[in-house]
Amino acid sequence: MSPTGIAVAVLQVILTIAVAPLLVGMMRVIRARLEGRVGAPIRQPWRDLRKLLRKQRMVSQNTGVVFSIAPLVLLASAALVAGIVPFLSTTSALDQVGDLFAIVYLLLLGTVFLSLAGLDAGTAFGGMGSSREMTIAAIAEPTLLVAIFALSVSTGSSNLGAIVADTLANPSKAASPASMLAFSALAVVTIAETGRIPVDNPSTHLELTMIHEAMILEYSGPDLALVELAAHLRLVVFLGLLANLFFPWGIATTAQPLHLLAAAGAVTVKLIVLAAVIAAAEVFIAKVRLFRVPELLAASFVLAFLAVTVSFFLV
Amino acid sequence: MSTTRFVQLLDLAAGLVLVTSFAALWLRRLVTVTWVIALQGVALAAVALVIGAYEHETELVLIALMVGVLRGVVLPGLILRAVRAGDEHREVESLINVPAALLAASGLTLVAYATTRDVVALSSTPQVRALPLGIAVMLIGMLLIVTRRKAVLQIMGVLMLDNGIALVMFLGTSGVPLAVELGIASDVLLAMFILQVLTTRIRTKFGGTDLDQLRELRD
Amino acid sequence: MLKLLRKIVRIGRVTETVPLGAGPRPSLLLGAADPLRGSVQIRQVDAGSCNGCEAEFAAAFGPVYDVERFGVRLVASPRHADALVVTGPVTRNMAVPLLTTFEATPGPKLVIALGDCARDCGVFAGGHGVAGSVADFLPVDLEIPGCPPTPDDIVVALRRVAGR
Amino acid sequence: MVGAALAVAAVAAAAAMIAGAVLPARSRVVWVGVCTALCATAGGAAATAVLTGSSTFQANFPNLFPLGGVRIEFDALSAIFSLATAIVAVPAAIYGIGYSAHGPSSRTVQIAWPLLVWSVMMVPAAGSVTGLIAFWELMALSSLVLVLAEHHHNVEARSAAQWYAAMTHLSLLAIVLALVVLAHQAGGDSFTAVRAGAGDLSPATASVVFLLSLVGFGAKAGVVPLHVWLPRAHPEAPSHVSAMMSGAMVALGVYGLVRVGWDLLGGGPTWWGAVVLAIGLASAMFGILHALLSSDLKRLLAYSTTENMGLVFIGVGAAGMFAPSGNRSLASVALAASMLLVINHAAFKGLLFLGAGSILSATGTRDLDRLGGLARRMPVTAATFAIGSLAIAALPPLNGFVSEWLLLQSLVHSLPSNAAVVAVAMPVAVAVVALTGGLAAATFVKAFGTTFLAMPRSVEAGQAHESPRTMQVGLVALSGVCVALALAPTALTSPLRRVSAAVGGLADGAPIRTNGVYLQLSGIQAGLSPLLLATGLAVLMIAVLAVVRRGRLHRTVRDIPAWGCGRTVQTARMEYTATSFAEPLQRVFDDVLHPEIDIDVDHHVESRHYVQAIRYRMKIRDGFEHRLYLPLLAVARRWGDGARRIQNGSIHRYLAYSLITLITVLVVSR
Repeated sequence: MSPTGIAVAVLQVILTIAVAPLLVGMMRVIRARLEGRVGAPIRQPWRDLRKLLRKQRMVSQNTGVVFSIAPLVLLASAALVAGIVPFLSTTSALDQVGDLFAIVYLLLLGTVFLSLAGLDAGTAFGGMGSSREMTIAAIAEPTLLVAIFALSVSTGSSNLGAIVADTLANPSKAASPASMLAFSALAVVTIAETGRIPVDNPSTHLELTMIHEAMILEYSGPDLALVELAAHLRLVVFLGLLANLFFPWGIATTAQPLHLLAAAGAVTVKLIVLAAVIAAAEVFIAKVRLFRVPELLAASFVLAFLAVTVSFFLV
Repeated sequence: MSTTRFVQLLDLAAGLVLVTSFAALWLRRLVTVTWVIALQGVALAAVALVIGAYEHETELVLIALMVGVLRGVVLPGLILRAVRAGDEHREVESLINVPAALLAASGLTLVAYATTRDVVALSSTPQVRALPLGIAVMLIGMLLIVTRRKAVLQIMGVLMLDNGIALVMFLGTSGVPLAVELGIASDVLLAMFILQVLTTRIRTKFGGTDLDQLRELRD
Repeated sequence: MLKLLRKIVRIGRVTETVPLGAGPRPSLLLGAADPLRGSVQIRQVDAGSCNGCEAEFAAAFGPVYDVERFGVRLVASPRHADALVVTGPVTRNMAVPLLTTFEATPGPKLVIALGDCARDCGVFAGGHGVAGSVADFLPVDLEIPGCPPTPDDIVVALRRVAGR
Repeated sequence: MVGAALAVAAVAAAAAMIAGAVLPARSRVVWVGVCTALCATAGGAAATAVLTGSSTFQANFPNLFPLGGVRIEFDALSAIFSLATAIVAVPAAIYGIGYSAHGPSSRTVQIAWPLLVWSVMMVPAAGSVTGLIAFWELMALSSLVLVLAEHHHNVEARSAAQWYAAMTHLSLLAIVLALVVLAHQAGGDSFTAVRAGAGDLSPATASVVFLLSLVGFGAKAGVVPLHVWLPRAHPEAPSHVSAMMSGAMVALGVYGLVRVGWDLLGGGPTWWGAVVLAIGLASAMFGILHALLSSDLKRLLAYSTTENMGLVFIGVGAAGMFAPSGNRSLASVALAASMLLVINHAAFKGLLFLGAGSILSATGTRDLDRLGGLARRMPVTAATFAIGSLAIAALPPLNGFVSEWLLLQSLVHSLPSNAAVVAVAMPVAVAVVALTGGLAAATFVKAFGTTFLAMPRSVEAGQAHESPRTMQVGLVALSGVCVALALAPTALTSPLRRVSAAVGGLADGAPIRTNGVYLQLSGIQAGLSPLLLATGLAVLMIAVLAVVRRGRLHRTVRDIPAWGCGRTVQTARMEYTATSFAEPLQRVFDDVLHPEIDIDVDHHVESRHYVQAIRYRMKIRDGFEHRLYLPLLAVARRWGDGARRIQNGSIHRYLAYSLITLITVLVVSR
């Protein structure tokens, strides 16, 4: 755990937190443009967050400690993951602290706390959101872990640094069927876990169709800011994982400032491309019924499963 | 074509054949399923094309083109007509639900891999190593036939089964003539099936395939 | 899907390019250190409206008027909101829920009365189920006259709130 | 040292039993609790000594029974299970003081409780067939008595005890058969002799012995399909007994299986491991699905025990599959994962059962749909139950995650392998472990959320009070163990190495390496540092709090009604219940579970368009019980009815039977 490694990790956390709202703002702009609108400027989510931080905090009766600490845990877990995932450099100090499994379970920790917070106020919609969120989280879990399985079979390690380094060393791996299957599986899970269409609609106002929004109906002011920032951050973390696990080019293998700068540029470009694809695709598809979501996730599970089979038998 | 490139392209095309068969289980709209089946035919043709190009077999390239036309365009086209001639229920009706079917199919894939291990171990050319994919596609085709209610879907299952057999033949044998004979024969058989379904559907809808009445249809 | 794509390409942007009202305006509502500058989240409350105002209000958020470009957004819970847009005369059944909604909104907060009915009960004044205008129940910060107000009016008013 | 500690344990257990027999009710409970805790502490000390030292403790009592003696052999494998027992028994005994004061304080219960603790502690220590069977039976009988503790006012307890008695004796029968065959072949009763003689067994005999022990020990571990007693018996026992049974006693099933299968028999072909793995997969899925849908808190925990034992079996089975194909370092990782899970499970399941006991004694109900809002009324119980829930859901940075991580690592790195069955089984195993993990998270969000958060759903829950000090001590101690195991699993590396060295047929070498902070696995390039993860989370939370400083600009508004979309009053009836929380997942797994759902709609008297009330009832039958056991029982009953005809009370007929018997004996022994 070298000082430069820690510096890289801290840098990653700060940069991803700074970039996350902008990326969401960009996705909203793309969506608006495709719908024929102008849309709010890209920095709008930051403005929203700044305003929320200056607003009053409300804590309703019947709620307890869980309601208060859930936003902290949610944001802290997402930020810790942002420090572990090699966004800028493979030399992050946190690489040996946790591997892909640790990342999956850390993100699940955030989900669990938010779900508990949804139950804490005792409102019907909060409970509904929690129940649905846990349903989706539970059935997305096999896909995630089996996809990780596929990735780690060919590398022989589930550590992110090792996987990224391995793909850098053998560029042809990125085009192998196993890698592509695992990518599609993880892409579906990303959409489910970050609450995008077709699983959840982040801009819905109808409580009955909500998943994520229903859990946070009770949060206001700074708490809401934390929850929203965490949601943005989780999106970036998932997209960043997708980007750097499968297309790691441009990532720094040292901790030199110049290399880090170049890596920051590369990862930004990759994030923008992925986010743009998702935002554009959302215009074309409708949200599926909640009870069709398991079908979607079953399909992604099958993709991950095939990735394991193929990675073992074909290569 | 270098060997690594060949392996990659072959795996890619053969993998696509398998993935499309999963997609056919997953999707619900009959028309989309038909498109997927067509895609599978094209992928199958690509497999033959890649092998033909790598081994410099002009015959195989020709067969690939034929397969592409037949399975990618003609047969799906016929099926599409049969689908459009059907009633309004254009959603897939299945005996088991979609996640269960998908899980069953992944189980079948594992079975395919496990059972062909010895064959694969015998000779480890890239073609033979991709052989289990063909078996898996055959099995999934069977699954489709078993679990689906509609005749059209069962036809698609037969087509998928046939695609699997063809894939196994392309990968497992270098004897081209056998592949041609079997392939063409089964295609003709399939076309007959589809026409049968088509006529039955028209009959149930319009009370018969009487030519006079059919002419009314055109007007 | 192709059809939709073609439509997107053909139609392009439909938002009115000429800014409605004249230029950006300073926020008139919460002074210079306005915490809501540039970002206003709105919870809409129908206190008994005929839905005319709702239709116009929805149009303000549609592609043509697109008030969202000024940082105004609709939200699902008053806990997330900065401003309540109340439409219609306050009916007896909606009086308590309206007050509950106001109490559930974290400060600093604004109340916007949308339409003539919200201002002075409009044509429903003195009606059997009508309990009063919005101002009878809540401190109204901004009124948008009209029956119903046009989307133009709504956009101009919301820009004043957002200060952009 | 080890001998002295074991002797202290025995003396303390005896003292506890005497105290239970002679003292008056009030002081009885206290002294039994203290002596039992002492007994468990001494056992734990012995286990720690063996796990940190390198010696195996042995002792002989040749003339203890008329026909044979008892031999004590305390090696690392024994010690890890005794340690698990101590981890749950010490806090449970202290907890029992407060719990029994107003509950099960009768003489029988107070005698049986120390006996149970001592026998569970000593089963792994037995070094001979006779000893194992003797302690096993002591354990079975004392736990049976304890299950019946509350049978006066609880009809369920009687039926539970019947199931338990039947299953436990079936289990004993299979175990005795297996061990007797072994001892007969070896010509000796001690494990040393059996181990030496096992080499001469034919593969077929070895497999039969293995399968018999799998049935016998599997029934104790509560794995599918032998689990039926578990969700009945564990909820009915007093809670500290449930903690002991779920946390420590069921794990002895795993102990027995590993001891017989991979130590005494010295391991076997790959399919042994595959069978254990398959049973583990089925149990994990089955257990967690039923736990998820259960709305009885203790039943939920009992089903989750089946799930966790399933996970332990997955680890053991995977190890059993890796070892024959030569991948012994991976096998030791898998075994280490299982053993760590046994320890962790003792800690968090013990904690959760004790928590459930506090809830039960505070509210009188364990129906999740009638609980709620307990967090502000029982803060200590809530905090400790939260730690237990997070741990059992395998969430970092708590201890459950470490064992889950080890298990996943051992499964994931099995490929590429040259055994087809490994290649096929491992992706399935990873998927099942993952799904189990996700569902466990959902289950314990439900359990914690509906019990402790929001508003009470019944009057009893609204009037609950925090439990007495002694019970709180038990809860806090166990949650402390959970946290310690979470932050410093590295302390267990050398004990786990000794365990894997002790199981000759399965593993060798050091499964886990450590430098005090990081965990690293042998032969696998993977690292984890639970301590640094926890530190990272804590630092980031503090950083966020420092940057944001909630309530800086405006005072936080508290005690306002929750936002309920404008409705005027909020009552507990509007809350999501445990049943409704699990409903989406119940729908997803409809085809597996086949729930029976009744919906009764009462219409208004005046118009049928108005609904007066809707009742929703959902019942999930245990598929194995329904399809396997009930038909079997029906057959058995028919045989019983037939047999009754033979016995009709007529003395003449009995005399005739005697005559026939005599003639038969004469003819046969001619």
